[in-house]
Amino acid sequence: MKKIEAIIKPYKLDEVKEALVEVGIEGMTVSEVKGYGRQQGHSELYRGAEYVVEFIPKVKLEIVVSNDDYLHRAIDAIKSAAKTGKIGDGKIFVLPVEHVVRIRTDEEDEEAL
Amino acid sequence: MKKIEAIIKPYKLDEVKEALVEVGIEGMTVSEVKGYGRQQGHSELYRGAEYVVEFIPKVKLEIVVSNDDYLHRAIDAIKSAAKTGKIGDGKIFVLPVEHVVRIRTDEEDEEAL
Amino acid sequence: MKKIEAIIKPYKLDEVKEALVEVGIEGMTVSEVKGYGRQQGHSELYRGAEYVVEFIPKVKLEIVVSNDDYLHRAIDAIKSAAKTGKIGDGKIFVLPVEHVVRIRTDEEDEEAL
Amino acid sequence: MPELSYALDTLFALFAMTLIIFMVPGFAMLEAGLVRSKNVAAVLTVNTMIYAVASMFFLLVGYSLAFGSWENDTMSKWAAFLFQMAFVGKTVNIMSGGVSERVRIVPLMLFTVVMAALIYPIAVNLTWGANFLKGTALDISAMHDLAGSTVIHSTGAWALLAAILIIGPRKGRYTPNGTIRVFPASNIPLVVLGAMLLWIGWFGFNGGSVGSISSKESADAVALTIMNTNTAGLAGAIVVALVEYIRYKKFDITMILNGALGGLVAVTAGADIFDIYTPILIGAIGGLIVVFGVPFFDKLRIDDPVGALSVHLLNGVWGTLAVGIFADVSFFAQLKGVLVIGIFAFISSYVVLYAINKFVVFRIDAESETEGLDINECGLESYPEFTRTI
Amino acid sequence: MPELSYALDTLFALFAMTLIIFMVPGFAMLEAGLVRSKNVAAVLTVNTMIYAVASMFFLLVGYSLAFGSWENDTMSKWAAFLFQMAFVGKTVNIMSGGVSERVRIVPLMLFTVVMAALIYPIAVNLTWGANFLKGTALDISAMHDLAGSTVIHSTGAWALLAAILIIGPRKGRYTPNGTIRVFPASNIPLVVLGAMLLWIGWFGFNGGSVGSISSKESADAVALTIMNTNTAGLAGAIVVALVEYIRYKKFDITMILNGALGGLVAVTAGADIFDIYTPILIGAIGGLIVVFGVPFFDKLRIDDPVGALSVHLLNGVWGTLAVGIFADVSFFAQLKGVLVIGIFAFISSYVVLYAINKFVVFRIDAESETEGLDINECGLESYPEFTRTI
Amino acid sequence: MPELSYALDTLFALFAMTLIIFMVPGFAMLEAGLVRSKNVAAVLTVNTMIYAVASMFFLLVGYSLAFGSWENDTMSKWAAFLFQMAFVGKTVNIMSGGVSERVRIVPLMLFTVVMAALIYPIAVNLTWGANFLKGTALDISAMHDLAGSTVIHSTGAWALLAAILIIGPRKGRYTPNGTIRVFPASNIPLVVLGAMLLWIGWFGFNGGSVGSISSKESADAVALTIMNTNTAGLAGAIVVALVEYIRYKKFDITMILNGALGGLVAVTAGADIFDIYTPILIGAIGGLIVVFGVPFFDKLRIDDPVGALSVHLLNGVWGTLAVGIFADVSFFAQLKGVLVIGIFAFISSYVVLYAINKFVVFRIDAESETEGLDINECGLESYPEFTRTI
Ligand SMILES: Nc1ncnc2c1ncn2[C@@H]1O[C@H](COP(=O)(O)OP(=O)(O)O)[C@@H](O)[C@H]1O
Ligand SMILES: Nc1ncnc2c1ncn2[C@@H]1O[C@H](COP(=O)(O)OP(=O)(O)O)[C@@H](O)[C@H]1O
Ligand SMILES: Nc1ncnc2c1ncn2[C@@H]1O[C@H](COP(=O)(O)OP(=O)(O)O)[C@@H](O)[C@H]1O
Repeated sequence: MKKIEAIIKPYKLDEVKEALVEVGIEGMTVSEVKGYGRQQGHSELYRGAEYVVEFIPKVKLEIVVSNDDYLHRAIDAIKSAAKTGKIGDGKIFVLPVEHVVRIRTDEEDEEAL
Repeated sequence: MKKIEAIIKPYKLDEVKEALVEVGIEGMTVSEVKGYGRQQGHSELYRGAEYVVEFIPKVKLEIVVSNDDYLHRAIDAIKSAAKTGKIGDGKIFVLPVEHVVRIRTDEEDEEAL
Repeated sequence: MKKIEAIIKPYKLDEVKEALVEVGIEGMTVSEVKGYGRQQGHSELYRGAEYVVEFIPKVKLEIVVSNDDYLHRAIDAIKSAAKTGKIGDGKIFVLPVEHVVRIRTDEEDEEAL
Repeated sequence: MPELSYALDTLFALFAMTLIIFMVPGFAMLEAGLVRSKNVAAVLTVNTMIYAVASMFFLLVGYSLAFGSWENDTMSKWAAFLFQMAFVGKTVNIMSGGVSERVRIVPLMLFTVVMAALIYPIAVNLTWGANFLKGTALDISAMHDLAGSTVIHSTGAWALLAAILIIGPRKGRYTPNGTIRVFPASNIPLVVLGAMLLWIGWFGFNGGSVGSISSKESADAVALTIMNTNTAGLAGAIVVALVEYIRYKKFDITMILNGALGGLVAVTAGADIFDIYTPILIGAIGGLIVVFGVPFFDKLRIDDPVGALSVHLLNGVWGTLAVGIFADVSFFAQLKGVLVIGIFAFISSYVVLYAINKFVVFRIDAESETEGLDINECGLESYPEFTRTI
Repeated sequence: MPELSYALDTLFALFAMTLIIFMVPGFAMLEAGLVRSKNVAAVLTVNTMIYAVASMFFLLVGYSLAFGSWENDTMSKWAAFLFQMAFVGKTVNIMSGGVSERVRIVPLMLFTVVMAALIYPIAVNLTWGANFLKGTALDISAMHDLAGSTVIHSTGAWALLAAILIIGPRKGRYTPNGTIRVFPASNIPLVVLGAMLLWIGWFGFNGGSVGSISSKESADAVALTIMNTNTAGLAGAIVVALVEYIRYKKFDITMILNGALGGLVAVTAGADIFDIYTPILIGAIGGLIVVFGVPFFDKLRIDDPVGALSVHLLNGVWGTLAVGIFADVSFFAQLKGVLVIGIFAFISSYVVLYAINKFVVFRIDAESETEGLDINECGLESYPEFTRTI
Repeated sequence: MPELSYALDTLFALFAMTLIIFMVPGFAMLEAGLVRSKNVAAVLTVNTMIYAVASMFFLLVGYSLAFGSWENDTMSKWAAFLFQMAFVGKTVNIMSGGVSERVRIVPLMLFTVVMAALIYPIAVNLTWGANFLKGTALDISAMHDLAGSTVIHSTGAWALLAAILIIGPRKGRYTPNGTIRVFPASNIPLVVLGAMLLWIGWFGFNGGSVGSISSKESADAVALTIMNTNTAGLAGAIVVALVEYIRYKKFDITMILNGALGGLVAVTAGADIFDIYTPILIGAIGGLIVVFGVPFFDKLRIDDPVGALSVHLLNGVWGTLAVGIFADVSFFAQLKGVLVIGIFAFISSYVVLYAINKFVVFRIDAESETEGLDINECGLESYPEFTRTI
């Protein structure tokens, strides 16, 4: 089992979610994060002077998948839905998962997903 | 060393925390997330029409434990405290951890937990 | 490739970020979390009575690095910038990462970082 | 110049009425700030609907019941009505604030109808109005209650006490092992804004209750009333701040504001007849009453999220009795008024609440209470874009 | 006592004007609460600048155009000006609210100049002012429009309709597959606060429009006007609450408040001449109009984030016609007024908006709209320290 | 009809006073919006307690010191007192805003006592009051300062300057390498609400300072004063908006509002004697002063989180001098007034602040400043349920 962590642009969330649902991913967890990277933050005004905001709002998606098939489908779905081609589109990280439990049913591992 | 990531219902946090403390877990990190899954979101009103909110508030617990004994105790504690039997109770994921540092003391790995 | 997850005191974020940038880390993702550990929360007032807040605001940094050299540089940078010596300075966790994609360019693994 | 004096008193009544209407957002913001963010819209809806429903039923039924007639020689009868109408919602506001975070809107509205059409008008009838008990043993018209320490504040708060007894505390507030769980106020600026709007509204409430400004005496009485009202609020705030600082080396702003409100309630009965220093004492004691009243009710497991019992009930009683102590008014007449209105308000509210509760239960189901009233009663979230902390 | 009556009417006008100025924060808070948090500062800036720019150009140009002369015998001419000045920004507020979340500030300010210096003054000229069409076929001075159901509310809302037609809906609101995307209000307490400030401002708006309070008759008229104004607001709120509850078993507070505002708009034309029960009907229908108007415009893909077309346009028309139905006023005169002002306001606004749009496009670019107007138009975030939920 | 005129002037004073009291929530909301969310409750507590403490000590001590006697023939003496009492807290509000986010509450309250009981009353005594220096070389009663450009605004702001010199900037604001760190305002709607409440309060502040409305002349003077006051605010806002837009193509709403407030301060000295166009110029320059004043003080590392020095000090001086330029008043008298009050206010404040600071240090410890004043001074969080962003 693998865990996908994808950092994407916030306004892409809806499209990415739909792309994932389309390839059969039925569960995911989302959170609000701030990113630091090559993308330059926008400048803001403060009392008559401009300054640059360094941390940029991003959304982090966490999806645990049971096998490589789902893994690749999910990665492809995220890649195509989240891409704008402009700097700051984000990253996808894949981490190993050793064990999964569904709290409601006590189901484990592949069955819990 | 393992990392437990548990997605639970927000109002279960206090009970789960107490259950974890009882089995000897003394450190954890909590964050607010939104979940997408089988659980249907509630419907809300907007100017005279109903619509369904898809992402549901959840709490994510992160707990790094030093050995399998603690791992199982923690999983059991979470399972029993977070279960309501209704859809949306959430999931527990276990990931491998290779290294831990306690910033204050420079202690490492098991000692840092 | 490795992922560093560091839980630090919120007001240390700027210093830690600068320390990381200095050792060549150019990307990171930050989120707001609450921590439970040895550090006692502050006490607050509620209608003429004091009580203790158990969960303490912390910041979580996530940094994926391509090799052990960067890993150690990053850990050292975090350790020195985040340390105050007082309880609650936080922890650093290292997890394995199997795969990385840069969404914008489709670059993979080391090249995506 | 009767015509100009008529016009001036009409303008005065409209001015006073307008200030009182600022108490509608005042109560709304205060309570919206004090409750948890999942119950904010419900509290706001309740406050809005109380104004709408209570005023409407006072117009249709209550006003005639209270005063017998709409006629008025000294000012426009419409202005006189508006001024009185501005009061009626307050009694229910006091009550609704104290049962917030667990009560459904529909039964609350049913009670609002009864309060505005019957209970409150009868209380007014006995004191400021037609007085259908005139000459009987229960005649309490000798009580001096300028602007309703008893008629408004206690009446609303007795209804609240009845409601809390029937509805019970918020879920999870009193744990089985005896500890009290804390539900901190979600938005402090709203609390402060609300309290300050209430404070300003009080100038209209008490000042306007003098009833006329067009003679030298009445102008002096109005100005003195407003001055004394304000002074008691100042004293209430200062005393609570001192007590809190001595105890905890900290200034709990929600308690300070409750102290100010306590002082304002306490001075409401006699602001027109005190000298300018007495309100300092009355307000200071009003503040102390709040400081000790709030934990007292908590100890009794009477769960009152906004402190309304201490602010409005204890201080309503204190303020009414204070007139009998510090002014040239019979203490006995004051006490009798407090008792008659208290017994009437508590019993009639209890009966009505109990009856409503049989048909449309006040208490929301446990799951909805956990999830929050906003989603379940109003179908929306108050701050949907802000992440809630854990 | 002409001197005292002059003084009293001056004070009355200043009082009424002050209440109307509370509508500036009223509109600002209402709209700031209704839009998404990324557009809050933009909406607040627009509201602030409308007050500044519209008032300034009304002072420099518009007032003379509307009334011909500054002279006044019955009250201070400065007070008379201030009272009228307090109105002008409202027409633009109504318009700006309905195009928020997608419109740039500069072109909106250009339109504000034209509205305050020309369009609105001409509408006033024809109705309450110098009437340069007196005696012509287009003379509409027989229309009874006490405080502007047509002159203010419809005028602003016709401009809004023109603007929406030119500017289009917010990005992503109407999806290609026909569904309507929901953008929930970001801050409900602000919505409630704003609506209540508007409500209070309405007392000054309508009451002050009687023009004098210094005789017995005028004092009665003022008080009756304020009473009727309030009653229609109550009725609007209650009816919407009932409808919503019957439909969904829930109380949508934003619709309830819009219902109250709809009732207030509707009663604005004739609050001085109705008996005290008619406003209940007028306000109730006003509320219903909002309940059905809002989804109606949405179905037409006319995207109006705050419901201003239903509140101000439909109810402005309804309220003006209602005078012809329920009061002793020619229905035809009312209809004629509605049509003349409507056609004038819509066409002139359309032309002006269209022309401005050629030079300084109203619509913000798509990327900035996604990111939010606050960062791109105001250079700051409204709640920079709060995490936005997903 | 002396009786009616007495009544009317009393009502007028009460009306004006009420508007000024709206400045209490006005300052509170403005400052609560401008500071970081961890310091919001502290700022709110300070504002509340300033009102309580300053008003109380003005009642007990200050008023007699300022005016010598409470007697009043033209209106109720209580109304006259209330109107003056409404001013006193403002001087401390001005000062407290500029040292927020780093100052403890207790020493601030001690200073409030001295300001309300001594410093401010002496400034009033010299200008509007008993004038104990009458006939001496320091007699400044020839200065025309209608509502306190110098007496209120400069006095408060000189105290602020003294306080900043003693207390120093907020931690981390000026970095060793010379850059200035930005602490953005945490809640823009509150900033706007607060500024607008202040604006409305200003009508009472300046209008009420005319002192009477019951004759034709005084009614005209009051209305003109309010009109001119408003106009200067409009001009200040517009000029700042233009400058900001030219520089950055963006509208920084916090600066626009500060520009409006700057214009309002500037016109405060002479609003009653200018023609209706002069305030445009005075307000416009007032706005420019803010635009250039704010970065100027920052360059000097004088850390003033709300811009109070530019708004109240620079514009207080400018406004007072402007009377000597644009009205038929001796420029020298104005300058002398500015200097005498300035020197007196700065030195007396500095000495008092310095002395208090020896016993109860103003500055909070560094760790508590980092953690936020809310937790450490008030024992609560202002928005405990909202996640703070990074
Ligand atoms: N090494 C990294 N570790 C963790 N998160 C990263 C890393 N690099 C980038 N990110 C995240 O990805 C986001 C996008 O990265 P950025 O360098 O701005 O653009 P791009 O992905 O197009 O190269 C960042 O805002 C940050 O949240
Ligand atoms: N594959 C997944 N990856 C990550 N998070 C998931 C996944 N599936 C479910 N979740 C999280 O678990 C929560 C509960 O899942 P849900 O399917 O609604 O109910 P249940 O766990 O009872 O089957 C979701 O809201 C989501 O946050
Ligand atoms: N086992 C753990 N798993 C996850 N997070 C932890 C764990 N232990 C501590 N933390 C996080 O680290 C923070 C600091 O830990 P704490 O015990 O208070 O101090 P210290 O790190 O100085 O020993 C906690 O607030 C929590 O967020």
